[in-house]
Amino acid sequence: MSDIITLAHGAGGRLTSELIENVFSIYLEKPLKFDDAAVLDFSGKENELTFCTDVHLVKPIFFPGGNLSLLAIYGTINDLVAMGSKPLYLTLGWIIEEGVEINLIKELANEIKKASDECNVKVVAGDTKVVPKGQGDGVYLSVSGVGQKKSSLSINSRNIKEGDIFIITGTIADHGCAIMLAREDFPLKSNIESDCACLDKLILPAVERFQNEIHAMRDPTRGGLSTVLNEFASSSNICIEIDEEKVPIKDEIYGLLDPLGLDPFTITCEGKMLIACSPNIGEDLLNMLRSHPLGKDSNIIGTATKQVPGRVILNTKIGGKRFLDMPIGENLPRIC
Amino acid sequence: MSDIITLAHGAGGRLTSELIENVFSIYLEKPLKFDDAAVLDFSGKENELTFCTDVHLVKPIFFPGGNLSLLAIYGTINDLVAMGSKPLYLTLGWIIEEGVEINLIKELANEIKKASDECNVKVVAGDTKVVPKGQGDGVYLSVSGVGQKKSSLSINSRNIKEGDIFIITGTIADHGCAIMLAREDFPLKSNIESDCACLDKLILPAVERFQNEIHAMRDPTRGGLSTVLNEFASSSNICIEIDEEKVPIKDEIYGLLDPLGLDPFTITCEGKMLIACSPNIGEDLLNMLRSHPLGKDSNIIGTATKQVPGRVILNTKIGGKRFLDMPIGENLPRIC
Amino acid sequence: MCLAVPMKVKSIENDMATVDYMGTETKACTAFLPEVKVGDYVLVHAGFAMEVLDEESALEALKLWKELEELSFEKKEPKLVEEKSIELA
Amino acid sequence: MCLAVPMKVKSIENDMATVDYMGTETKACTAFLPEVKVGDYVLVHAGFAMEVLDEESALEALKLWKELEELSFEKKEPKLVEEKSIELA
Amino acid sequence: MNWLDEFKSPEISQKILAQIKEFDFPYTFMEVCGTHTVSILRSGIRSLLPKNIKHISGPGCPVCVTSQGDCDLAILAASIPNICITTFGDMLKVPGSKSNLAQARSEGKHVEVVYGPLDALKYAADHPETEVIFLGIGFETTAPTVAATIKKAKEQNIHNFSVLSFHKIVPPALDALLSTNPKIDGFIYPGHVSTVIGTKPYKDVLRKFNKGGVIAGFEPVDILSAILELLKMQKDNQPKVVNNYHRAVKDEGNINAMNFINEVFVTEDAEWRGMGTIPNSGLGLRGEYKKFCAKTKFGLKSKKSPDPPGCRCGEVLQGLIEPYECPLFGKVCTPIKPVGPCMVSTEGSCAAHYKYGKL
Amino acid sequence: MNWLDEFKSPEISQKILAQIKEFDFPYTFMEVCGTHTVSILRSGIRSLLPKNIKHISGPGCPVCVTSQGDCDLAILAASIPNICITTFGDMLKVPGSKSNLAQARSEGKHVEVVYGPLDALKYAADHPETEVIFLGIGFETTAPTVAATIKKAKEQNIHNFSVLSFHKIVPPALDALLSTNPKIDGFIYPGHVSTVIGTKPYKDVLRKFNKGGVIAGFEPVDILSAILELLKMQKDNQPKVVNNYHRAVKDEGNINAMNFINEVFVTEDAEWRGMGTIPNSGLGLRGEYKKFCAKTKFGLKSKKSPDPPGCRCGEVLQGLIEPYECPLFGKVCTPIKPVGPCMVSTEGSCAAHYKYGKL
Ligand code: SF4
Ligand code: SF4
Ligand SMILES: [Mg+2]
Ligand SMILES: [Mg+2]
Ligand SMILES: [Mg+2]
Ligand SMILES: [Mg+2]
Ligand SMILES: [Mg+2]
Ligand SMILES: [Mg+2]
Ligand SMILES: [Mg+2]
Ligand SMILES: [Mg+2]
Ligand SMILES: [Mg+2]
Ligand SMILES: [Mg+2]
Repeated sequence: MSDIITLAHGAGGRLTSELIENVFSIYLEKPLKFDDAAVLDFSGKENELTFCTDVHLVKPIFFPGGNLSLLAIYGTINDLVAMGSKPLYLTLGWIIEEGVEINLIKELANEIKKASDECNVKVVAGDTKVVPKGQGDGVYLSVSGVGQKKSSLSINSRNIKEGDIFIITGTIADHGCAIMLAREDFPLKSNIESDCACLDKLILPAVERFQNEIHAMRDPTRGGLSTVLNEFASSSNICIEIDEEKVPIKDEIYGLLDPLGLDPFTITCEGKMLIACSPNIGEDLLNMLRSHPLGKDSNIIGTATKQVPGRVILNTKIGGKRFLDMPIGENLPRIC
Repeated sequence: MSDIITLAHGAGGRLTSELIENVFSIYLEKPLKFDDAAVLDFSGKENELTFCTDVHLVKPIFFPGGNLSLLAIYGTINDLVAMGSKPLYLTLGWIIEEGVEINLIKELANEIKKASDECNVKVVAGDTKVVPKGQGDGVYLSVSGVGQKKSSLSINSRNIKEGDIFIITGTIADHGCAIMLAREDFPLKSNIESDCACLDKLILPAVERFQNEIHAMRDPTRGGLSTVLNEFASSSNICIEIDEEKVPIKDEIYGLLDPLGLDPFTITCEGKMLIACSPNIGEDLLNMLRSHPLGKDSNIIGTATKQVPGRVILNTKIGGKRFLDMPIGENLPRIC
Repeated sequence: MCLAVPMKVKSIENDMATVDYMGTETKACTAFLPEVKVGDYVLVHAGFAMEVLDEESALEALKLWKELEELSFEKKEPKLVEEKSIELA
Repeated sequence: MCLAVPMKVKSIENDMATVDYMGTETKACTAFLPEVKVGDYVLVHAGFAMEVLDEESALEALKLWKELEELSFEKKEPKLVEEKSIELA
Repeated sequence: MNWLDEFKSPEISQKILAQIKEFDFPYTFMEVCGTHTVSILRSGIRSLLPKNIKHISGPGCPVCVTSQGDCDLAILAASIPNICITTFGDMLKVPGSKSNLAQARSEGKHVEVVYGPLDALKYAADHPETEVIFLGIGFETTAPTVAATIKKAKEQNIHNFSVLSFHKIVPPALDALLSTNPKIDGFIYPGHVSTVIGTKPYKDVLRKFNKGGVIAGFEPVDILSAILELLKMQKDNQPKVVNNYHRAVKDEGNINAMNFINEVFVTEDAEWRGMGTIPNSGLGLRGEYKKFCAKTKFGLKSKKSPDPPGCRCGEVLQGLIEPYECPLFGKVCTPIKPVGPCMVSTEGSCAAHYKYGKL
Repeated sequence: MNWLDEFKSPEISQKILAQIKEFDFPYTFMEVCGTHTVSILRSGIRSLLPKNIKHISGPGCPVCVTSQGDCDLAILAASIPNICITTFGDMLKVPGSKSNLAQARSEGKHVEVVYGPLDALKYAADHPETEVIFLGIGFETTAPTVAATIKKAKEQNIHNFSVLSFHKIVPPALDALLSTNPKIDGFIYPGHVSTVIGTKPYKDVLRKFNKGGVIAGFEPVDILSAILELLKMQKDNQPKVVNNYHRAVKDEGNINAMNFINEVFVTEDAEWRGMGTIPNSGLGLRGEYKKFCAKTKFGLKSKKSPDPPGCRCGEVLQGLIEPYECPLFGKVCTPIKPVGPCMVSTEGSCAAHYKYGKL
């Protein structure tokens, strides 16, 4: 098989990681691949900057629970928030396929306005490119963000310690399921909506209160919760043990994924944060998160141990154990 | 004609401006559209940050004088430099079409490494998306950059004063011509190479030396020199008078453009800076620029006057005058 | 070998049934089950209803297992076996 | 009405000439100019050579204009006419 | 709790497991069915079994045993102008000798993922200008759905639809597997195949090879109780065929579904990845349905394409070696570039060892 | 300096201009040719002329006078399945009644920009499975190139190539223009059309309307000297036809090129944007070449589609009104959404007034 890019390289799992490691690492400053935003060194200051970028594509562009603009803005906000930083400024890069209706662009611009107001960020620059018909797919949106964090905070994926507990701020797999369902030719129906949300108001007060007791954060997106857990385990070289029954998953999610043979741990979320923190703040943090509407389903789902460093172990509902691995490529429905 | 996006909306001229004004302005913080990077307010500091983004597409991906990676990195560097800021950090967003050879991505990554080393910037974060075959065109690259500038500097497009002179740092229209020639089915042949270059080493020492005597800078890219001149005239509400015979244009450029009926003022450059500065530093700045290989063809090409505020007037070679306008859309070869 | 889930029949029109599984609704062809009726649970595979599930025999089986000698049951903590994940090239 | 540039004939093969204009090379069909030869300047339009340019008559014309009465010539600075760019809706 | 959910019950599972642990003799079982494999691994059953019980994942799923040659044929079909290949999603990654369908799609071939054969037929009806080929993958559970679809195509006069039939049937494969005298004490039989074929084929196996097995469902309680049944029959030294999935499997199977198979298909020899040619283990189109056969319609011929040298899937499947004893394991053969069916299946023995180690 | 470059000389231009300024009577001239218009505006000649000399841009280029109906027809042709429209780039933006070719392309129609008709023919030869239509736009300069291409298509048996001929010829348009008694004192005649047709048609105009003109090249020296010639003949009250582009235009034109036109085309009535139908001013395909006629081949018929109400192009072209006197100017009619040919042409009278004001 010759080495070409396939959709699997963009699915956020194993092949995406390999692409970063084998190809992009040549120009990447540090092994930053497992963090959502870079922390920029502006020496001698009380505050540091964070800086991140994401490219967003979603089909359909409007879907139950959200749209491309919200996804793009919230996604970047969440990446900055995951570093414990306050999002401040955004830039946008539009890639529009020739033939798109300007009204669609207007609607998307309105949604950007709404989202950036909601998150109190300023969109300060942008760029627009139009690609010929058949060389795009409606609209792609690239969003970069700059945030500010206290220099004293050190929240990152290499910072997880044995004994740390893991909190997920709500149900997983909602977004990926909503998108599948929204596809025109999809033969299953369900009422699942995307969980697409910005997490600044949920997370930043907790960071303010618990400071360095929070060790790492990441919003699971492409590749699902299992990808983020594996990245954490690998970056901090710890074992993560997760209790399957504690992970909040809606019945409807099983209702959709079981017939397709898909695993909810590998499906995209868009408004959840995975938090690794000291066990001693666990309950307080949990209560704080649960008191916010976006965090009402928060749960402690696991612990950092020494069992098999670098790997994630799932304690299954019937009391078994298995490794929870990253997905290898696209999530394809199975017959078997 | 219904309102849909056409290639003309992405060509950098009049329709691009209209899209920004009529659609994107709703979420843009200030009328930033005429600056290459945003200046970020981190109050109480001696230094300010600059922040910008650009999406890059070019076909073919490797062309005489450059490639997509150089174009993307240099382009962002130049946008930061145009604000008088020192480029520091970059993020990359890849949009790769399914089926692209990984070797191509490796080559591009190598070129990114080369370019970022050359410019002393760090690539600190990134994102990769793969789009299905037929929904992209090889590789699109979105690059965002953060730079640092002295708060005391105020270089921007609203800052041009009557009497200011305009310097272009070299020949125009080279890149656009090189790209046309590199297209597979193009029936004309010429040896024109792209001028694709990063301008930090040419420009930043001049900023350091002349400080606020430099009033505005912009690297003319899509839409050519005429677009930047018009943006300057409009932002500063001055008239710009340009002497056609002083604008450096290679004979080969006329050789290519005359048969196509195209105007070099509307054709893309990729390694040139247009500088507006006080007349009193004109000669010194010119000499400084000419002493650098990238600025050897620098020339003073015009002056800011009161004639027709907001417009650009070209003094033609035979001594006539005409308005120099922005191109309206794509540059299409003419039969007439 | 063949992924199939038990779905509840909501309605039937000709040889197509509307079926539901935990909030997910889809269509299943009933060509193999002429006797199927609304309210039945059917095993759905590749868009076809393969068999009607027999509640009675299920309950019977469950009863058997539930009554398994409690005495011999002692919840043992599952342990990781010693071997680490094997080394990969 | 019809964009055409004078290009120099570098070579001819059958009815296709290779022509050059300030470093730009292209092909032009010579179907209308059976007498054309290498070294000629031809007017090229839409990929065809339309006519051979006559240097002699060009030089003659130029000579005439260059000899125009010097006395009546006084370089006047071109001036902008008063009207501003008209108001647009 | 719905009665169906009780089969997922941790409490009942633990009760059965406690019983399983009462048995201390060494025992090796194989589940024939890939869906069982997935279930055993995902639910963590494998980690719960005492060490004296050894588990071998069987030939996996119909997708994974599709031979390199057949995959090559599907890719070749995809390159016929104006063709759309419709397929179940899990076929996309199954490797041919040089490529797979995902890569073919990357290269611009038209490949659509469908959720069942009727969706493929609908696609053909909606795109009359395109020739739609459905990849007929599957055992006796899937074959009747494809047969029914072909009958509908005939009734509805949809001429731009055809099937590239790689269907396989289970009993000849069991026969082939057992003929090599594998180190397997008993089988967990495929619940959904059995829904169609009933219990008779396993009774034939019992008679011929004196090996027993349990037909099982796919929930933890189903699988654990099946293992318990296997242990009991071993202890009694009394191999049997037990239908532990009574709620879904009748002794006679689903006669209607079998009739669909028999009307549309006829058995033929078939090539299994890692197991070679097994006589009469495949299904080709019969008589009047041949016009829906993509091979006939487009003059396609399967080329034999042997598994790469070194692949020891046959031995892995027979319980003779562990995956890591294969020289290709983890080097030439990984889940990203799988070779044999044990790695092709995301939950096959080799893939499971690669991903999950021996947890 | 090459002798060709001397025609760009600022010094010679200034000398001629000084002579022009010696004439103080009011004079209105029109250049017939759009390429002259571009040259006059780009070089700044317009701003250099004394106020007593008024300049009117003529009907412009063949692209801009293509009627709405013909543009609609091209767009209609683009929507035939499996069609590729090949065209000169400047046709893309010319508006039909609802759309233009650029928009059609945006909507997924196959439109390729070519640099000449031979490129279109090559495209057809390279894509035998696609029907390639070339948009035959152009006056007597371009028509022979298309004629020669059609002859090649015939010789080479390229059957998937055809031409949608919107070609027009100049003399009937001059006749139509002069018949309305425009406020024009003399013409600058199109240099490259004249290369083909020679000087005779202008002598006919002189005889019939007693209007003179100068055939001119396209460099500043060419144009300024032509204006000087016009002024001289006005002063002498002696209208003439002057060939000021002797280096490229022979009295008899290019007989070979004319023969190509006459072999392949036949005149027919044609619709001009802003000017209405002009008898015998268009070129259709003749006899044995009809099989290369896209209208015949695909059963396409031009529908008359009148210019939008309010367009006063006709009067602008006749020098009767200034562009800004048109009620549509700058409101309904802008360079981004042009209505009449004077705005369609990027350098037409209306577009020039919009973009450059009266500089
Ligand atoms: S490692 Fe690969 S080649 Fe070896 S037995 Fe397993 S599947 Fe076959
Ligand atoms: S403004 Fe437009 S409509 Fe009016 S005369 Fe000019 S081109 Fe015609
Ligand atoms: Mg990111
Ligand atoms: Mg993100
Ligand atoms: Mg830009
Ligand atoms: Mg598309
Ligand atoms: Mg993230
Ligand atoms: Mg930018
Ligand atoms: Mg830029
Ligand atoms: Mg990302
Ligand atoms: Mg493409
Ligand atoms: Mg710029």
